[in-house]
Amino acid sequence: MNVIDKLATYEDQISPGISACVGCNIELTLRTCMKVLGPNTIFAIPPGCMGGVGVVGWDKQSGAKTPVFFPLLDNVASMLAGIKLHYEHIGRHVNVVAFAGDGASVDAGMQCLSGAAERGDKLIYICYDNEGYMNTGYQRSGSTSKGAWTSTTPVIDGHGGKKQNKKDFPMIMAMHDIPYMATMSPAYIPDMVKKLEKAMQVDNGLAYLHVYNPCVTGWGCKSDESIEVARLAIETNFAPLYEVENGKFSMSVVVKNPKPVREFVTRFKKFRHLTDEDIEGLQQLTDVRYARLQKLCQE
Amino acid sequence: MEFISEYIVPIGKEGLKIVDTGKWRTRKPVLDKSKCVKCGACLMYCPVNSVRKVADGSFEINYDYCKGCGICAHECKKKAIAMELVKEEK
Amino acid sequence: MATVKVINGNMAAAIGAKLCRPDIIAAYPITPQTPIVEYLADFVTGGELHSTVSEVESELSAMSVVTGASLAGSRVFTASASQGLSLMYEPYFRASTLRLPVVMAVANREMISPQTLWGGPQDSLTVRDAGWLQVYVEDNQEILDTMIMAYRMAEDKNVLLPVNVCFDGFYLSHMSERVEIPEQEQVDAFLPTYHPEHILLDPLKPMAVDPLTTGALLTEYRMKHMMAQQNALKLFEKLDKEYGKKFGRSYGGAVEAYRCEDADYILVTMGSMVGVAKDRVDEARRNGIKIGLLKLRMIRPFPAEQVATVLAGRKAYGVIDRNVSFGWNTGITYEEVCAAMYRANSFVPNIAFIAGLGGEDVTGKHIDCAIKMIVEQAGKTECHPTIWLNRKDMGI
Amino acid sequence: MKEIRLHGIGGLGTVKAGEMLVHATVASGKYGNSTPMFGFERQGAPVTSFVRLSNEKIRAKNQVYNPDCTLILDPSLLISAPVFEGMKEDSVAVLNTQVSDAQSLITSPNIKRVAWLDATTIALEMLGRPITNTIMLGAFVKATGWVDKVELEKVVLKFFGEKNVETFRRGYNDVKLFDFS
Repeated sequence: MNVIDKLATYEDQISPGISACVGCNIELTLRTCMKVLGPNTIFAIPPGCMGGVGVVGWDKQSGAKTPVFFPLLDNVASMLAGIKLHYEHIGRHVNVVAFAGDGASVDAGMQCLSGAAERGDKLIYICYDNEGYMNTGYQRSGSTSKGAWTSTTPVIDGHGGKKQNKKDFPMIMAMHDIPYMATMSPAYIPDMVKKLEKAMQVDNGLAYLHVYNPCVTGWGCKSDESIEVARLAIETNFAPLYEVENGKFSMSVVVKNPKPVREFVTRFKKFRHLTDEDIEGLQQLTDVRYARLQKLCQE
Repeated sequence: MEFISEYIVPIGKEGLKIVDTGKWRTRKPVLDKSKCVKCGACLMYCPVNSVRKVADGSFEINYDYCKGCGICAHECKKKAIAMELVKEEK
Repeated sequence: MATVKVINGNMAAAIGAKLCRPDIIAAYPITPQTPIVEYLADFVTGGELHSTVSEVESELSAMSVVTGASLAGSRVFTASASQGLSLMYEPYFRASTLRLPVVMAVANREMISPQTLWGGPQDSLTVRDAGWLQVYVEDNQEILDTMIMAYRMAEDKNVLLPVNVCFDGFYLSHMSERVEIPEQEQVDAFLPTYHPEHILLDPLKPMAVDPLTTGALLTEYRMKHMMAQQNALKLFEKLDKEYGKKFGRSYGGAVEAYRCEDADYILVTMGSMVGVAKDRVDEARRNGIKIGLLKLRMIRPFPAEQVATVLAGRKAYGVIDRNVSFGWNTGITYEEVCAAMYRANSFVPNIAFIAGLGGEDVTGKHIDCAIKMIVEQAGKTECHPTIWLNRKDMGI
Repeated sequence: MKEIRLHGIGGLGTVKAGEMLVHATVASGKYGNSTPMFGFERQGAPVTSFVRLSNEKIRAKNQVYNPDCTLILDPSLLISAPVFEGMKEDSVAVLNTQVSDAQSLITSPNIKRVAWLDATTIALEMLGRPITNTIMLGAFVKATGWVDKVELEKVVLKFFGEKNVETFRRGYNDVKLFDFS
């Protein structure tokens, strides 16, 4: 079955109406992931955008058709590990999945996630990286890019913004030598579907999926350009698509003539104050990280 | 003591929580089937799962929950989807 | 037939847990609780216990793993102390508000600073208002027996709350003594298999756990939680009697009143110092002082009625705390006892003692001094300033 | 009830020695408890262990201040630790020392009997390591008679094996006794 037919026929596991922002590509990522994962899935939505928009639910109603719960911001992976251990203990297969933002993954929840990865807890951990705490009003996180405006790294009279580089978190997870690590993008849905299917096949440890999801509201994008902007992150090599299967790195999408990073960062508000020098800095970081990745792919 | 709820911890199982997001839109996507090449981009990228594939292999937009984001129109390579202003209902 | 062994308090907790056959165990090492984790790992590796153990990277994860497993339907066990307990505070609180029947042993240890690792219940008493049931015990046999009762209480449909079985670090955790270990069949007959119904993450019965909830509904959950705690108070007395019938040992339920019937004076305390205090009460009786001892076993829920019933009408009472209640300048259980007396509309002259902080030894002489001061308190209407028994200027 | 205070340094098996006394006593149908007191666990640091033995259930779980017996596993502790503090009247001291007239080392008037031997030399000779605990337990049993020798031998065998049963017996046989009149 081709991807369109899969997406047309798989049941949507999320409430038909959830309060995500208009044009939110995380909603797209969530629905796509859950369609592929299917009904035999328990998933955790820690505090963050997808929790805030009601995926877990409201009072006695649920926001999803499969079991879903709010873990704490900092214990997503270990709470899920407990659930998975229960099902392994009774000998039943269930997909146990995290759908967590970058705050709950690269910052507060990193210890638990790293522990679960090291122990080989059999989870599928999906991190939607929108570069900050978008649900609580656009604060910076360890995943926010250098220079970005956030509400805790404000820009006043053209000065300010985040002073540090973004954590290369997919690489950090890959270095745990987990069985499967992949980066994904809402602009590359067939690639996403393929990677989810691979993650579901992993039976000897943690599968980590990192989705680069530009945030329409927090970043100041136009809602209809939500996918285009996500695509530009790939086409500029700013957030390259790759996977690591049992230690083997490979590029999922090779961009033949990468566009300058400038084309990506000038498309929305959070980088609009950047000077040429700042943009050059982001370009250099992109080049360095991409070269490192290429080297790993050649090994 | 009488309680309203039978539950002792917060759990949701009395039904799906649904928000009528169809009311959010100011513009709505309108598909011109004559320009459509049935590539499925609209279905693939619709964040609210409002595009359906029908029996003849073509696509239809369901307006119940469509938020009017315009992604389908923007992503359509053949410009087969137009965003039209929603008329005020009387 | 029970077997008799010489074991330390940590082993008593580990064997108690083992006899209850938990499905999932997750705990992180911290002095003085560490051996519990090691013993259980040995049981599992040696094939004596068919549990799944998760070697977590922190106490935060220990509590998170067991709450996750409990949410999915497993019987679970964890253990911690002191800084470890405070690191798990976030999921700790939540285990109770999710009404998960987690059982957790606490080898009580003082909180830093200054740096310390010795015994004292400051750790678990500080989190007494996080919704758990807390039982404090006196010796190793009571650790083991209480572990078994704890699972029955936690999993009872009218309770469904997590339980802490607390025992003083080092004084009990590392003290070896004679303990009778019941047979597995006996325990199985007392503790049925756990079948969760109230909350469950299972794709065959999809539900959301913890959707956003309004204050009105949250209020209802809190009321039910508080009622469940009161149910636990009654159940604990009942279980204690049933346990006594089946295993030959019972402890009096939420409190134990020792030589209180005709007592003019009562000494109130808990934990590992109870034994030496009973010895000194006997000695005081030999010297003509009519004193009894009230041992607090349950601190949450607080057995207010039982405490007030025992203390009402006496000439004086005193409470020895191995902990402090910051802001009150007394120990924590002293304040709880005072509140119970106030609610019972009963005033008895009284005095607060603090002793044994940071694992300092509470000696017979300390208890003798406390008894003397309680006797002197008779007839007074003003509260006596707190006495710090271990302070050098007390000269004991 | 008999209360015993064991003085050792990390690595000598002081805590284990206390526990073995309890094991043997419980095996005889009696009661006992053993409470170790130490700081951060490491070799070479002073370790004290408190043991109570009784025909009845023992309630006290605290330290021993007025021992019926002090058991000193290393000679250095005679100088570095208050090993004779609070001794009960007519009490017993069991010493590991090379001194030939150990009664001269006793500074407490309450001690009635002194038992001593050069346990370190015996340990080095028999085990190749200066671990004196089982030798000292042999000396203790001979000096006090408070614990059944056969039961304690069984416990030593279970804890450490045949070789330590030999060291235990050597301690029992070699210990010298002196009673103050």
